[in-house]
Amino acid sequence: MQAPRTHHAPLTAARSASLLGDFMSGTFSKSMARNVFYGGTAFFVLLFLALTFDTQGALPKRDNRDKLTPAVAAGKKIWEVNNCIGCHTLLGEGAYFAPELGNVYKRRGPDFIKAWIQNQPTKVPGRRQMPQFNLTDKQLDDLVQFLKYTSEIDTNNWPPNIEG
Amino acid sequence: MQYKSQAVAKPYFIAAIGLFVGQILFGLIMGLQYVIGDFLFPAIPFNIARMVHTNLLIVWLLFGFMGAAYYMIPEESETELHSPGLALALFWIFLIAGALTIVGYLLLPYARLAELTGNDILATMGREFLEQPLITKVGIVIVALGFLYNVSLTVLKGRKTSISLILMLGLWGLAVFFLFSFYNPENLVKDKFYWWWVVHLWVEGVWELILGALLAFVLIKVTGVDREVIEKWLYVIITLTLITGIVGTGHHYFWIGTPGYWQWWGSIFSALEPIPFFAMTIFAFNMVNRRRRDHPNRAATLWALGTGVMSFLGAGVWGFLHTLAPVNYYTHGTQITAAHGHMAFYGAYVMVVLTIISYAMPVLRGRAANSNRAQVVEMWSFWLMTISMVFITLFLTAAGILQVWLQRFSSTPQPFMVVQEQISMFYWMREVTGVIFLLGLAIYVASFFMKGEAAASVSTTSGRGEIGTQTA
Amino acid sequence: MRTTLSELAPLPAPPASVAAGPTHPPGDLAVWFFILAELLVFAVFFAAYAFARAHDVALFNAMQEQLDRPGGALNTVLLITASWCVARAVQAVCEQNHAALGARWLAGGIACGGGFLIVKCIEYADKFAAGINLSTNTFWMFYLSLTFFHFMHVILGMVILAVLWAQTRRGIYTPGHANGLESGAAYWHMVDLVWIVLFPLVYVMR
Amino acid sequence: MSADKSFALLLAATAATFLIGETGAAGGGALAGLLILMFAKGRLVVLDFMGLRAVRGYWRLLLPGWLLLVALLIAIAFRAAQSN
Repeated sequence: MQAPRTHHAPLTAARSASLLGDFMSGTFSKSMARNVFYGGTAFFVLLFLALTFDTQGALPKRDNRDKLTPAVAAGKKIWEVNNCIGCHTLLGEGAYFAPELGNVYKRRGPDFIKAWIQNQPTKVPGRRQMPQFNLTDKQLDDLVQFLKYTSEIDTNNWPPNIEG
Repeated sequence: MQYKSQAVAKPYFIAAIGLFVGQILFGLIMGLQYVIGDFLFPAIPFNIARMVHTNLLIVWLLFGFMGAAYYMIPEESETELHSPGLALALFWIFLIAGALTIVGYLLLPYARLAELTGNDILATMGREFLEQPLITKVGIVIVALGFLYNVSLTVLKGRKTSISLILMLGLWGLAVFFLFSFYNPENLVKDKFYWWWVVHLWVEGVWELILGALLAFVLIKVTGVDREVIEKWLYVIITLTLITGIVGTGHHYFWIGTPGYWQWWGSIFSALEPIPFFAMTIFAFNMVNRRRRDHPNRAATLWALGTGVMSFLGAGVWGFLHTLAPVNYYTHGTQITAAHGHMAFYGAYVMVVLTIISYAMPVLRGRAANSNRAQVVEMWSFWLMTISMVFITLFLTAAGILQVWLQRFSSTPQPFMVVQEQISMFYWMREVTGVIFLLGLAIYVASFFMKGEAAASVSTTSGRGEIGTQTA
Repeated sequence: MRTTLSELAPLPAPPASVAAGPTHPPGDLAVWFFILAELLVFAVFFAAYAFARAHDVALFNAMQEQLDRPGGALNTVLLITASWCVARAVQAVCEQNHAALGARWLAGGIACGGGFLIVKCIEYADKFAAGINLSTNTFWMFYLSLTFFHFMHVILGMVILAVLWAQTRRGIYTPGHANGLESGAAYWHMVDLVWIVLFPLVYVMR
Repeated sequence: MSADKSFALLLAATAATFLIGETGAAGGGALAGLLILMFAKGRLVVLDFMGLRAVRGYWRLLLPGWLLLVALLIAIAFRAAQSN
């Protein structure tokens, strides 16, 4: 169906409505909309997979996997089972209640990190509190190794400064 | 209610609302901990409260989606649900498993919970939003499979509409992408890369198919506009969603160790993500303006329109604000992210579930719509919750801007905790607004207990068939 | 099921036209929305290239020297020819009611599209052999991203043309009933249109 | 204009674009020439291949408008590059 357009019509609501009608006239079928949906979706899924494939190939130069020792893996697990992400961010992801820890190794160094964890909670009234996780020395060392490894990942220079 | 098996949706909706209340209570606890750091410490440390807050959100939305599917699929397929018994059994399994998980979070140290639930067999815990113990994750998969089996068979034996196909695609996608939560490599970059396949491809991918299907279903019902028209536009909108959203995943790959080209790909595609949300808003208003009847359930119409507007604002506008890589360099992982997250989740997913509940619950309780009084109360709750959420978002945005300025952008950047103290006023304002949100939620719950005569149906056009049974 | 529409217009169509001719493009609006969305993505991508170049003109000019300009020009010719073939195919079906002829023109279009892919693959092989990839530098990131994104469009377009070819041969399209053919053709022309911008922008302008 | 005539013009314009590239010309004049050629070519594809020549209203303007927008953005960016 064609909605013919009148000329010389004053620019009223009716006219603008008819212009919209012009824009929307013509065939518009659900079956074609469906085909476009399936085709378009498949297309962009494939594109995303292609980029993922390239990323997988590019990661070895960036993700610091050479330094991924058993200690780092153990440290990652300690990070996880104590739900550190529930307060902190790591490379900017997590909760926003406590400082970024992706670069904490560079900001504070290993000894400070260990001492800090051991001395929690501070029990300063009104101040945000970090629980005492009762980690062993070995666990603390593993966690520090994990944070060191994380701080050496190529993050395109994020965060903007040492404060994270 | 056209099919008696639709009744299984009711417990799902009730559970969803109950868990929603729990989510908000924990949100308020966290909000207070932002300004009174030792509040409830060590009984409920922040990380536990946050885990409860976000996990309850996910679980109650899943309850809402499943309830919606159990309600919609029989009506769309024009047949009874394959197995109402299975649906009810899965409801109790999911509810009890969910409740036990939350109790586990609250009563046990998280590391102990991990130890007891087989995290040493396959480590999947301790990642944002995917904190559930392994057995809970397996349970979710089993419940999802049972649910999908149930509704898929129903669709297969009955009428296949575009809405039910899109809903099924969304639900299957939800289940499939959840499987990536079991992949947790030691390599942190790969861990994060595929973590987003759950999180982003859920909320900016397959969940939007579910959202579109729910919204389209309710719009057909309350406006009486031809199914053909609504389904056609639904296809166009979800096409735009996936065109932009799938590669838009790249906006999470700027700073986590992934290659630099994602800054371009992610920025370009995610910059266009507001378009489908905008289209959805236009779509919702257009359909309501062109309605062929005035459905007596005005509250449901309000929720449907609200979903369009708020998802555009929260997901579209607030997402765009910080999606471009040069901006995100400074805002990544700040209160800006929190602001966006709050309004996007509320505007898109909370509101669409409340839309379908608002439409379906009266029907499940044997009436086309609630009494005028109950609807007025419900609409009050709509405005209270929605406006509070807008202000929560604005206060968090203000906090975020200040945080970025002091901690990231400044030539003399200040430490995180120093900055947090300087922006605490905004956290207080957020907390007060949060209390108003809770008030709105209380009024919402109260609206279900309002008595009064059911609102009369006013039809603007005569001669149309029963709304919802017509096909173009 | 297909419906015609001016259904988003809240008011009925205005009376009597003055000028003749349709107000809508040939093909289905669903495809045209898709075309507009794709063109928007490409426009943003082109602008990103141009502005990224402004930040590092020397790099872009130096790297551009390494591009296979004759290959790019040949590919332009191939795509233009393919587009012309498809336009003739639509003419054959819609104006001459000659489906067999239309199918032959479509086959010509597919052949030219295939030629484009071959030339492009030779170019890619050359670049990959030189160790160039998406992470080499900003210029190569854009070159590979833009051309590969387009490359995938050519493949999708050829899949569509193949379907159209099969349908046309079976005589499914007739004058006035060629919505699918016109829609697919419009999509193919869009692929051509994008290359018409891409070739001078990436291969020639400096 | 027929599709055949447009096709011939498109081939000629492509040759012109290629030849400008071969001379290695840079700067405002070359850029303007290339952009004009690009717009002319794109317009022919839109009007005669896509079949929008006979169409009235928005749709006929939309795609040439897209070409114009892209050309404009390129021109601005390349000018900015020159002044750097």
